[in-house]
Amino acid sequence: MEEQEHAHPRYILIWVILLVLTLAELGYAFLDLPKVVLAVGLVFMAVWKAVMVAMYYMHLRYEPARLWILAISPLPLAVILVLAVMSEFR
Amino acid sequence: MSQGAVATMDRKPMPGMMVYNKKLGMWVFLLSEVMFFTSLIGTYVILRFAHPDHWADVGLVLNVQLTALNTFFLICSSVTMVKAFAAIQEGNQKGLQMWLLATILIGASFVGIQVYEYMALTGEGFVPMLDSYHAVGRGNPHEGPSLGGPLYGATFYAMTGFHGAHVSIGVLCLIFVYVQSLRGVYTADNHEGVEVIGLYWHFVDLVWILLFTIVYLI
Amino acid sequence: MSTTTATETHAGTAEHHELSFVRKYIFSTDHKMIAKQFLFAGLMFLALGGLLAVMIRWQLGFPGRPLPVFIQWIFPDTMAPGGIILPEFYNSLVTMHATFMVFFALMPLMAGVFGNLLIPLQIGAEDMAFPRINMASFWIMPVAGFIMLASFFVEGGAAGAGWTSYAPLSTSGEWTGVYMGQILWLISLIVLGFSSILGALNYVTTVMNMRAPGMTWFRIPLATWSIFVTAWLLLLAIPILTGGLILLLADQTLGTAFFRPEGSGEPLLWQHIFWFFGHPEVYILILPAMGFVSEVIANRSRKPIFGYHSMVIAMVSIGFLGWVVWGHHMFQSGMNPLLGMTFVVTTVVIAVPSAIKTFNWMGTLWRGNIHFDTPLLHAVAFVALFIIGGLSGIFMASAPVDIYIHDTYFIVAHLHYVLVGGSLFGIFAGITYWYPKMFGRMMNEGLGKVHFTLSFLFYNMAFFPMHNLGVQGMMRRIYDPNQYEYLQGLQPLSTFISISIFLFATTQILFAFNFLWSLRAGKVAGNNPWKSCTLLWTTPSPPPHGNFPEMPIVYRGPYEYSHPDREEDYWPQDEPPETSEAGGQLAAAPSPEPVPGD
Amino acid sequence: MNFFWRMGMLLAGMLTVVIVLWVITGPSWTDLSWVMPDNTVSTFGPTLDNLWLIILWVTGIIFVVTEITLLVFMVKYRHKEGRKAEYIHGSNNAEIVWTTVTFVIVMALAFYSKGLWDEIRDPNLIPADAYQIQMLASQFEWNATYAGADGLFDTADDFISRNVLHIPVDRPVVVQLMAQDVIHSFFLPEFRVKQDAVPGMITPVWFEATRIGEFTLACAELCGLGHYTMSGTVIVHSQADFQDWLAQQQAAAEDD
Ligand code: HEA
Ligand code: HEA
Ligand code: CUA
Ligand SMILES: [Cu+2]
Repeated sequence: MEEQEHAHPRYILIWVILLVLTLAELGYAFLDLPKVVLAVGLVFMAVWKAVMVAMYYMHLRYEPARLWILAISPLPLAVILVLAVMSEFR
Repeated sequence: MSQGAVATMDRKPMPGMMVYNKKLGMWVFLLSEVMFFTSLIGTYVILRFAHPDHWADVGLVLNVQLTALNTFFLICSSVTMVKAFAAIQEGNQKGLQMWLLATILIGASFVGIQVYEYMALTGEGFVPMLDSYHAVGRGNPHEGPSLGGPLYGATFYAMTGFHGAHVSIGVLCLIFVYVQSLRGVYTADNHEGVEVIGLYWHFVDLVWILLFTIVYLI
Repeated sequence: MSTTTATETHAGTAEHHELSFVRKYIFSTDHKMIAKQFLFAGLMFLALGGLLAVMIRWQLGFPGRPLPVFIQWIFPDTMAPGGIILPEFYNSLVTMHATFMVFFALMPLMAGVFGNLLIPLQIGAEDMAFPRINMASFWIMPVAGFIMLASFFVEGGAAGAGWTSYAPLSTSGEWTGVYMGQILWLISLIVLGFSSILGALNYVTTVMNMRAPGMTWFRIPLATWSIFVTAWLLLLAIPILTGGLILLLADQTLGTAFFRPEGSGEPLLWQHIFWFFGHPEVYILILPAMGFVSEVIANRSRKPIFGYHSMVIAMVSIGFLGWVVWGHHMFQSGMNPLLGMTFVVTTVVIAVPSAIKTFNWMGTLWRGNIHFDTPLLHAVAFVALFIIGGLSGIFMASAPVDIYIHDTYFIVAHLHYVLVGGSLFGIFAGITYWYPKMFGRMMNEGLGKVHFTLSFLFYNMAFFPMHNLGVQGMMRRIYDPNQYEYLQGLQPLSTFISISIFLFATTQILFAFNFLWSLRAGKVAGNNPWKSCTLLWTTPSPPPHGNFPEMPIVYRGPYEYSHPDREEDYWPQDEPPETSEAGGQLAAAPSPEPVPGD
Repeated sequence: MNFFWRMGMLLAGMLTVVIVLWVITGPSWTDLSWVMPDNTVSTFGPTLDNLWLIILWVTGIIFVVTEITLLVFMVKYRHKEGRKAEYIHGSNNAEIVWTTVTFVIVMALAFYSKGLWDEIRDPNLIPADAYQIQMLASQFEWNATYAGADGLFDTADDFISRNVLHIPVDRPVVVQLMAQDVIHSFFLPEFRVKQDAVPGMITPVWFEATRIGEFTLACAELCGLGHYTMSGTVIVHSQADFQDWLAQQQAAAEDD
């Protein structure tokens, strides 16, 4: 069966990656860098982790394409809202 | 096309999304959760952008070490959750029960630690209320660093509080699934319930990953 | 037709499992019963919202005069001493009128009733994907409604900060004199949000996953399409409101300062959150009506809908565009003026899909064979009035013109043209059209026509002159316009409007009577009184539990009316194509095999 | 007479009623003052009303054409025994035509609006030499603060005018809007000016009076119980009178 084939991504490996990224974030957050650089780096790592969870633990990677298109559909709305309102406080 | 061909036509519904209803339903529900957290996180981002002076430097007010531990817990609970699912996919009911129990315990400790954190923080004057915000900071080494303002407290509790509520609801649902698993409800070909609650659980974990970064680290 | 007979046999089998009264009528999980529950609850709230509106109009038509006859004794001195409506009560009336109408009357009547009734029946499913969640979705609604109603009776009265509840006015009783009422308003809407989300996730899942074989995306009837798009809007917009309401509630009760400037909170942030929800919300309130109207117009003019694909595309694009226009409610709010033009452009672009829909309805009537039944009259009235409401939207969409007409009765006119002329007439079309399927009987045609004609007349007499009030500069949410000298000359017009509304409201008694009377005494409808093509009408009226005897197979689109090669002027979606002798075109009828991509 | 004819007559009757009402309420069709308050008070008035009128023409024509078409279709294609509707699924050409036409019309309106919007609201286009007034809105009054002789705010010679806004004619005025408690909206109907005053923000709004006289100042945003009473007056002085008035107020202010 299709599903069985992919049933077990390397859960433990992903877990290790998540932990390493978390540690990396912790270290990076206390570096003496400009705020923007910090923020961008941290958000990058956080998103990376989030994507890992969605892809492997939530099995999005093994789902039909139509499901993951559905899954990301609200994200543009979130971005539009936040960006537009931020422009309020240039 | 002849009448005969029509008569033997397969009466199966359209393939649709090619996932079963409950799973699709959960995904659709999670999309609405995305929007819910968008409103909270968006509020945070916007208020912080508008009033940076209300935020303290990293680690000055919030206990990053403790929360890092909690983050670790939640990530672990995601692993135990997928393990539980993997077990029942192979028909291993004992494995399912064990991993579920582990998930429940870790999830509950997350909530416990969060409650402890809240008590400690409110004790230090880090509260959401406008009138009584007077964060003292931890260890406060420097001379006069900013300890933030009430928006810091308010957005903090709004985001982490609603996340905590989601974890608690998740734990309750997991307990339900656990009881069902003890009764032997789930088998190698019937484990929709486990997968669906797993999706919810991982989503909550995913939200925490984002929250931890933007609330505690940035 | 073989299907019909098969269905009737099935109706017999449905009697096998007798359900207890409670399981059948109260905690029912059958989508058709839930639709009826929504219908009755929604109509009650509609009547309530209408009563509040009538009181608003009393004050505006006859400012400072005691309410007539016995009505003046109903209200305690905190609301209307001696029958004279107090300013604070007026504010509550306006707020609660809009709240009940929008959240408790129109949303349940559209998505609740017709989402539940139509989706499974039109796509050939036996029920919703999650019947029990569906039941919960209904029962949460009256609970929320009860909380909202209770707020009239607490100290300080019901919420009075407008249905938009702008912060900081709504954040503290200090500003309005309403403490508990505002809190209950927030709680009620938070609770109601769950109802909408649960309903919406059910609709989405059902449409995506439970279509009968052959029911490809482009064979779905437009009513189901419209509710599908609406469900997406609900799903993504309601949580935004819920989040905002929770923060506002915290400002009220905990003393946080998300939206309170004393603590550097941002009042405009609330407006952004509210309207980011609010604009999709107004499309939630009209898209289903557009679906009903498409259905009725195609059927009653016995013609395929004009441009089915572009109708679908238009609805989907209205759904998308609805997300990026919210700023048009905030042109004068102090919002960054540079955002203004962005929102002007996105807003006017919505006129394009709306134009597609309007002209396609007209195209459907064109060269049709129009039967003037009550549903058709309401449907055509919808088109006529939606055009007026939509065109007045164009005035406000132009930001500089909006400077003058913002917060005047021009807006009130616009919103009632789209919401009453549009949505409410759409609902009337829907109810009169699907009533036979729901209850097995027809509504009285003569009474229906009288109700329609009078409603249409009084409706326009009431709301059209409001445009005039608006451009004369009369502000909305004003307890007594005569405070302003330049508005005093408008009092006769206001009185005229009020009298028209009283007539309009009285006319609705005809509808209520017709509705209730026909439940028992209406003509028995039969399976397919309108000779419609959709699967819905292949079932008995009302359909049994489980709807279809066996899963139907769909062979063609939903609007195959007046096909030249057929004697009957309609061609049901599930009628198997004839053998190839019937003509080359027929043999090539779309295959029922699922197409990839579905 | 069949039902639909009666309907048509009702509709026609209704239209007549409306038109008659409009005609008798106002003296003429070209002069807008019968629909709107006099617009010759500020520099924006005529331009803004002009744009309104353009939109009225555009939408008015669309309105008449679409509604009449609807009526004609209803009459012409009404059910007749034995006639069958035509089996038409649509027309790509027609769709393309009305989509593009609508798009072009609304885009034209949008960009036509842009000019006026920028003129009124673009913060960079506020005239530099405009006369500055601070306006603090509170429940339920308008407090206009004038800078006094030194031209600076927050100094001893500032003075406040309550519920009456005095401005000079023919000179741009910037009102810096503030609010003490809740949101109010600064609305001058005759000037075609409206801008919300939001607590915690300072929102500039500028205009130029072109006529001497007394006009209405209204609050257009629901601000609580007394919202409907929150009215004031705008008095437009000649420039000389305005200077006199200023001097007089200053003297009074210094006296206390
Ligand atoms: C069902 C509800 C509904 C619908 C469908 C709409 C549709 C539209 N609305 Fe409306 N609106 C409301 C409900 C609705 N609105 C409510 C409730 C408020 C007030 C909220 C409050 O403050 O309390 C409001 C307020 C409101 C405002 C804010 C005004 C203000 O407060 O100052 C604006 C501004 O742009 C606006 C614009 C529009 C536009 C451009 C459309 C368009 O979608 C209309 C498009 C349709 C057409 C244009 C007609 C058909 C098309 C043709 C015939 C083709 C030819 C047309 C042209 C070439 C122009 N609306
Ligand atoms: C959602 C839709 C909706 C509907 C349907 C209505 C319907 C009506 N509205 Fe309302 N209204 C709003 C939404 C709606 N309104 C909103 C959003 C606002 C803005 C609020 C704000 O400023 O915050 C507003 C504001 C508003 C105002 C402005 C108040 C002010 O600014 O001071 C006025 C004034 O005239 C008014 C009047 C009316 C009238 C007379 C009706 C009439 O059409 C009502 C007629 C209906 C009935 C009389 C009931 C009929 C009953 C049945 C059909 C039931 C039959 C029963 C059974 C079968 C059991 N409304
Ligand atoms: Cu101030 Cu209304
Ligand atoms: Cu809008």
